[in-house]
Amino acid sequence: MLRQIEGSRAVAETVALCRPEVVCAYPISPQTHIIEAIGAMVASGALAPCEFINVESEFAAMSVSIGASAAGARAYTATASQGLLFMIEAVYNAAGLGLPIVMTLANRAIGAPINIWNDHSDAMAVRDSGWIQLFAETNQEAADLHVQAFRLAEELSLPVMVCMDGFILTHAVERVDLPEQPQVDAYLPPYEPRQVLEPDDPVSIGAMVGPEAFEEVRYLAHLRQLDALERIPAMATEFEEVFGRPSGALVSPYRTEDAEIVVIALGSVLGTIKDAVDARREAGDRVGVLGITAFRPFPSDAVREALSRARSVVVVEKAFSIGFGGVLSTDVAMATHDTGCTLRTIVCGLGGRPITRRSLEEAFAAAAQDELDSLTFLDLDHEIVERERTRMTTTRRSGPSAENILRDIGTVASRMD
Amino acid sequence: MTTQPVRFYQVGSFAVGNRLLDDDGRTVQSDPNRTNSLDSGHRACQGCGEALGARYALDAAMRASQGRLVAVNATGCLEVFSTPYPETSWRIPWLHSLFGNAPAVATGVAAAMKAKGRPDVRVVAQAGDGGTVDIGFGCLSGMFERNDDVLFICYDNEAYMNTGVQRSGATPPAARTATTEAIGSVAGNPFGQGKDLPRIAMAHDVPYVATATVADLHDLEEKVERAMQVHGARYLHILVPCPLGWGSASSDTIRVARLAKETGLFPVFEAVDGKVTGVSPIRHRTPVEEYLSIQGRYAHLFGEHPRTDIISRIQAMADRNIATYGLLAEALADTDPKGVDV
Amino acid sequence: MFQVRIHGRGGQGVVAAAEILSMAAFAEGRHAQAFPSFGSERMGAPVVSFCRIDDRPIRTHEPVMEPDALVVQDVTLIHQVELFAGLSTDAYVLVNTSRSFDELGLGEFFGGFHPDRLLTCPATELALEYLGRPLPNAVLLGGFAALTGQITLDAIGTAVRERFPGAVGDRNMAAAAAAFRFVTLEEEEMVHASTD
Amino acid sequence: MERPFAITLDVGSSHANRTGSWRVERPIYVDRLPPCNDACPAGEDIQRWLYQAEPGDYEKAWRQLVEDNPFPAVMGRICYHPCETSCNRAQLDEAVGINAVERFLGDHAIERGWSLPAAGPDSGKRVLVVGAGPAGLSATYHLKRLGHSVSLVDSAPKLGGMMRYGIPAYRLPRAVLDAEIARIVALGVDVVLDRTVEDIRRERDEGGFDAVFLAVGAQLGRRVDIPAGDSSRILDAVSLLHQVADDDPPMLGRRVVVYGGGDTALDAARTARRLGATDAVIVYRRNRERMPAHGDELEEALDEGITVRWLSTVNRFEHDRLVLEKMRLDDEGFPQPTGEFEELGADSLVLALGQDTDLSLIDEAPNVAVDDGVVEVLPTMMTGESGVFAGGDAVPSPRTATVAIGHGKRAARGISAFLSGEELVVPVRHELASFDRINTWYYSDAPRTERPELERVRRQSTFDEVVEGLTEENALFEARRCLSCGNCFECDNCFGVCPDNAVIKLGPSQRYEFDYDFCKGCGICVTECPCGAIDMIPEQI
Repeated sequence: MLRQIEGSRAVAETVALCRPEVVCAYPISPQTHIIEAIGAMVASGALAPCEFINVESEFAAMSVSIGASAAGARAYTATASQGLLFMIEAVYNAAGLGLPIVMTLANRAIGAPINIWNDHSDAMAVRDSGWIQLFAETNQEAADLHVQAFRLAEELSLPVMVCMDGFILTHAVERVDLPEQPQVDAYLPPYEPRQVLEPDDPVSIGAMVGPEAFEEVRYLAHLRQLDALERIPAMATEFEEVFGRPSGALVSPYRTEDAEIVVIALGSVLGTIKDAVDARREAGDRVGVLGITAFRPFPSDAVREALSRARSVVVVEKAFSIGFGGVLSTDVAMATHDTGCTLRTIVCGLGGRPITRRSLEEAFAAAAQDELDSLTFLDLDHEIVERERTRMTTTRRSGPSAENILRDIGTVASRMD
Repeated sequence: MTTQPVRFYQVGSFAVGNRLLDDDGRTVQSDPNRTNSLDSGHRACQGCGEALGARYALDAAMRASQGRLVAVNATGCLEVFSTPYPETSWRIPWLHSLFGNAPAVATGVAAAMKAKGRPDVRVVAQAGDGGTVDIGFGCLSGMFERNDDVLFICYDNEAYMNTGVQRSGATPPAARTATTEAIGSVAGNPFGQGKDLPRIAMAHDVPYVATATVADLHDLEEKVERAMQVHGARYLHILVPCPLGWGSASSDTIRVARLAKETGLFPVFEAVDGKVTGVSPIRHRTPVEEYLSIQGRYAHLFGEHPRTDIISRIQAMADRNIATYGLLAEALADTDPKGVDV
Repeated sequence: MFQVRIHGRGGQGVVAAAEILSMAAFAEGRHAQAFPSFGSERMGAPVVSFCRIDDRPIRTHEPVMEPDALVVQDVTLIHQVELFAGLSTDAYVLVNTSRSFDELGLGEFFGGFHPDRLLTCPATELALEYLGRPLPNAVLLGGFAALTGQITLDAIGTAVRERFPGAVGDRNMAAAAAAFRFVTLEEEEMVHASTD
Repeated sequence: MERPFAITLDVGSSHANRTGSWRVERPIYVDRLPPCNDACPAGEDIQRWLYQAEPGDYEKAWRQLVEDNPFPAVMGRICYHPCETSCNRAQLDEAVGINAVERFLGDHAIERGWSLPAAGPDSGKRVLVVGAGPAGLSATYHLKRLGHSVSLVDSAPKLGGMMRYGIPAYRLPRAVLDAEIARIVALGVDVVLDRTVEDIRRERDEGGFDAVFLAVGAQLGRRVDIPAGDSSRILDAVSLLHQVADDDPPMLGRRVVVYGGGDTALDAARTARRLGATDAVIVYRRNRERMPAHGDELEEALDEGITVRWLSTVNRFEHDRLVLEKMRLDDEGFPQPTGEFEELGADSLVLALGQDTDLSLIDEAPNVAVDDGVVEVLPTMMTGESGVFAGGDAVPSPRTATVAIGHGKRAARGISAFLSGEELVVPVRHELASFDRINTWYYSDAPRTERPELERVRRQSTFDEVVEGLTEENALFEARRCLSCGNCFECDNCFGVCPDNAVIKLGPSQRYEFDYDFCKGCGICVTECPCGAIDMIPEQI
């Protein structure tokens, strides 16, 4: 059913259609609206049977989900940023135990300096945890990916994280075609656990595994993620059959057929990039876009395939590995190391910095002229950076950089001294 | 024929079994068909109090739940020695997740059972003192506050034994651990305010809180039984001596626990809805020296120059417990025996 | 694509205004996208929200840099924030005040703008009159509809009633209608003035 | 569905890990000799019959008891119970009232009319038992059970020997004695009374007996020469008690003095009180500490108003008064005259200075060695004369009925072995179960149930029984105070306290066994065994 609806609300209602049995809530912006909405549905009885648990921390949220999933319940929770880092030990544990928990990650920057706005640092921080990570470009996709996430997770006994940009998607009111209950029921079978805590058939789950078997356990998890590379496209196809619209994939190409330059990115920025790319096309540049929907497992073959005719690739990232450069870029480089196309990284949108079409167009134009640096920080205010650098070289106790910069740009009153 | 209750002398009120009692009057442990929830072949040290406490508690819980039990375990000795791949010693459904999250994981299991309409399945969470009073404290407090339907059992051996006997928030004053060595002016663990988990649990007003030791099986089993009769968050704190960490003889595990109670250093009591409703009184009041002197972790208090000052401070702690809980009341042990009628 | 930027303070329903506008557009079968300038929402803090309306799917997620219309819910903001950033002289401007642009000292600034696209409207007074509370957002949407013709009053009504079911919605709708009439009259006067 | 590799493990898999290999010491179950059994002159397995009494199975307990001693009701009254003196429980609170439980079982058996186990299959051998006291009757009983036919000869008109003629009725009611003797006779015994055997060899040969047991006791009261006036009344305690037993009590007068310090002296004095004496005074040449009489007998006597003149000897008896010489103890503790004298009014003087055995019947049997008036015997109780055995007061040993009963049993076994030409095999005794092996924690604190006593007044004037028995309840109570020293009583402690579930419970009265596949040798079971029935021994490595 078509609705003009807030992204968080759309996700909440879709998750509810997936009949989760245990949902944990711990508030952190910008995922809070999702959990609030589900809580209301449980309270009203619209979602039943379901245990909605207000926990005391994100660590507990994931831990409760672990217990619920191991006991055979369909478990869901949501978090962001610091919350994800606070639960990170349990995040790894859920994957290690092979528990099909589904979690929404409302992507948000990580402090310090504390910042509630969107970027992808949080998702990147758990990229190696063993979770499947899917990125939504739109709220429509965000909603649809959750339905696929539960099925994927339960088929493979792996947890799935659906990443959607905080505020940009979670708080955006847009047109979404919400799934219908019969459709979801037809698409998503009841949870049949591979291992479960059952008095009639007792087992021990979570044994201590030494060097003699640990590597095998990890390798098996890797193979299951590789299986996902097969299952994700298949599930997307089935999804379209049931729901009548395409949604979900490993990658989503746009105007790449003849593209010399392919821009690669994750999440909502793809929309803005497509506008920019259309503009560059009109200007004569043969630019295309490749959205990565499945970041883990990483679809190396699909990426290589999409870049087969490109001479250059520009990776637009909302996160980066300090002291090195792009994170997604590294994966792309690995996937394309033998294609001979040049790779450039644009880091942008950190901590919610707006990513404007204009800036992107300029960058793409430069790329077309091979004038784009291999690592570019979009709209970076070099003047401010230089001022702080100078301050640091001249005075030992130069004070906290963040506050210095805010003072420079006049956002806070200058110190009385 | 007139019958008068004859207290059971030869077998004693405190022995595990009692041939003159009918089966349902006997302890779970005296039953040849007990579950042995923690089975033979585990890798606990010789004389491990925790292995003993775990079997005592879970077998009793199994009887109370007619075998419909799920256990969640925090990281620690109990987890490591019971489930080294490829062997597990557990005969019941068992889950280990992390060091600090056992209460939350148990909450999840309980929630799942509720959502699935399985009220028959009961949930137990277990952890050592580290997993309870330190790293798991936040989750435990949350579990208490929400009154989740979980029985949380702390096997308190008063230090981080799994990692090599380091100090925990439950380590008693003056005790030597690997991180509170018996050197310097304040030898061993410094005197602090202590972290009285049972009292903290009571402050949450959870329906049932109790302490017990492996030295009094009847008391322990009755408490598990009572705990299982209620729903909501319940807390059972069991003192389980660790021969390795305490430097006591492996054969003395139960004796040491008995002395902890008889000296008053470990008050054994029961609290319902936040109020103390019963204590198990001291039977033969014993000076703390008798308890301390048989443990290597207190060796520095004795020897050539005994630290009588520290010993008397410890005695004062015992005396305070005795006063606080009224541990010298008319011995229930003999008024509440495993008696038989004739 | 028609882009709107709404300025106000936390607690004045700035975000709701953009949301209702987008719902109204949706009700008319158009594509719309509403989103706030994301900050930690506190009463009194300056808040900006955005709304895009188009006949085809909206892909971009950048903030509205060059609005086609500007709605100012709180006139006290005009000297604080860069209120008019990216504003072209073709833009519509609707300010919640009983005073005129000249009285606000903005006459000179708006010199090059289309006079018929500039309007002040006493939305808070109307809100107090119809709702008994100083909530100008729905009221201003009525004015916006009249000023820009981008959306019908009916659509606003549908959206307002969906957002505020029951009596609250009705009263908001009545206030919006009043604002719509007020703006229409002002416009007509302006037309007469220009034709005289 | 296939479970996740390594992460999920199946129940029971830990049995593959045989932790028994860690062990350097292994626990083993042992049986130790309880001090009560060790101390019982009659060789009773006291701990076992207490154990059987605990569940209330009195017949089983009684049958266990009479395996060794056919006189539970008698013993329960007159035994000086060394078992209780040695009882480990005495070090915890008070000794178990074994004697009281024994008496309860004995009386219970008489009430129920339980009979002794039947005589064994006829061996064709005939044994002559001379003397129907405790030794003779005990021997008779055991010989019958061994299948031999017995002729029991006694010079008295009734069976029982000193049990009848030496012990006053207020300590041993005759009905009880008769009942327990009758049970033995009922086994088929050829009883000859009022007949004194003069020559044991002739008796044996003419009677064609295969063996003889001499249990003639010590019937002759010792006399000492005391200067006395003609009118002075002097008699000996043995005769006094004998005449009372025959319901033909002598005239003693109002003031009776008993001379001596043994139990017989006390019996005589207490009997005198019951015969009407207002003053019953015991004159003894040493002090209380050195008095051979048993403590509680003296207590009861003093309770009854008997007085004692310590450190005194009787110098002479002048018709209505005694002249006593005061004594003092020398460094060796022997009484020495002081030359100080005092007088004591007396109507009669009863001499209780010990008894001698009449051994005239062995004058013609020179092989039977005699020393200090008693017969020398081997451990089998056989005298120097082949086939002639002896026991009771006639052989060197403490002169108590319990000892005599023990002699009877041992002699019977000796005789039986002799008759079958076999070596008598004496079973090896286990190590003693000492108190330090007991874990007293597991035993509830419980005082001993005292046997109620008759009011002193009634007791003084009548021969009614002084000490009443236990009710069933407190008999059980008492039995259950037994610590079961050194022998498993299936308390399940070892089964319960093993951290490795390495103790297997074999079921009721089957006890337990260790599962050495998993026992790590921690030793908790040893520490926590209440009765010390588990030892730790080094592993052979």
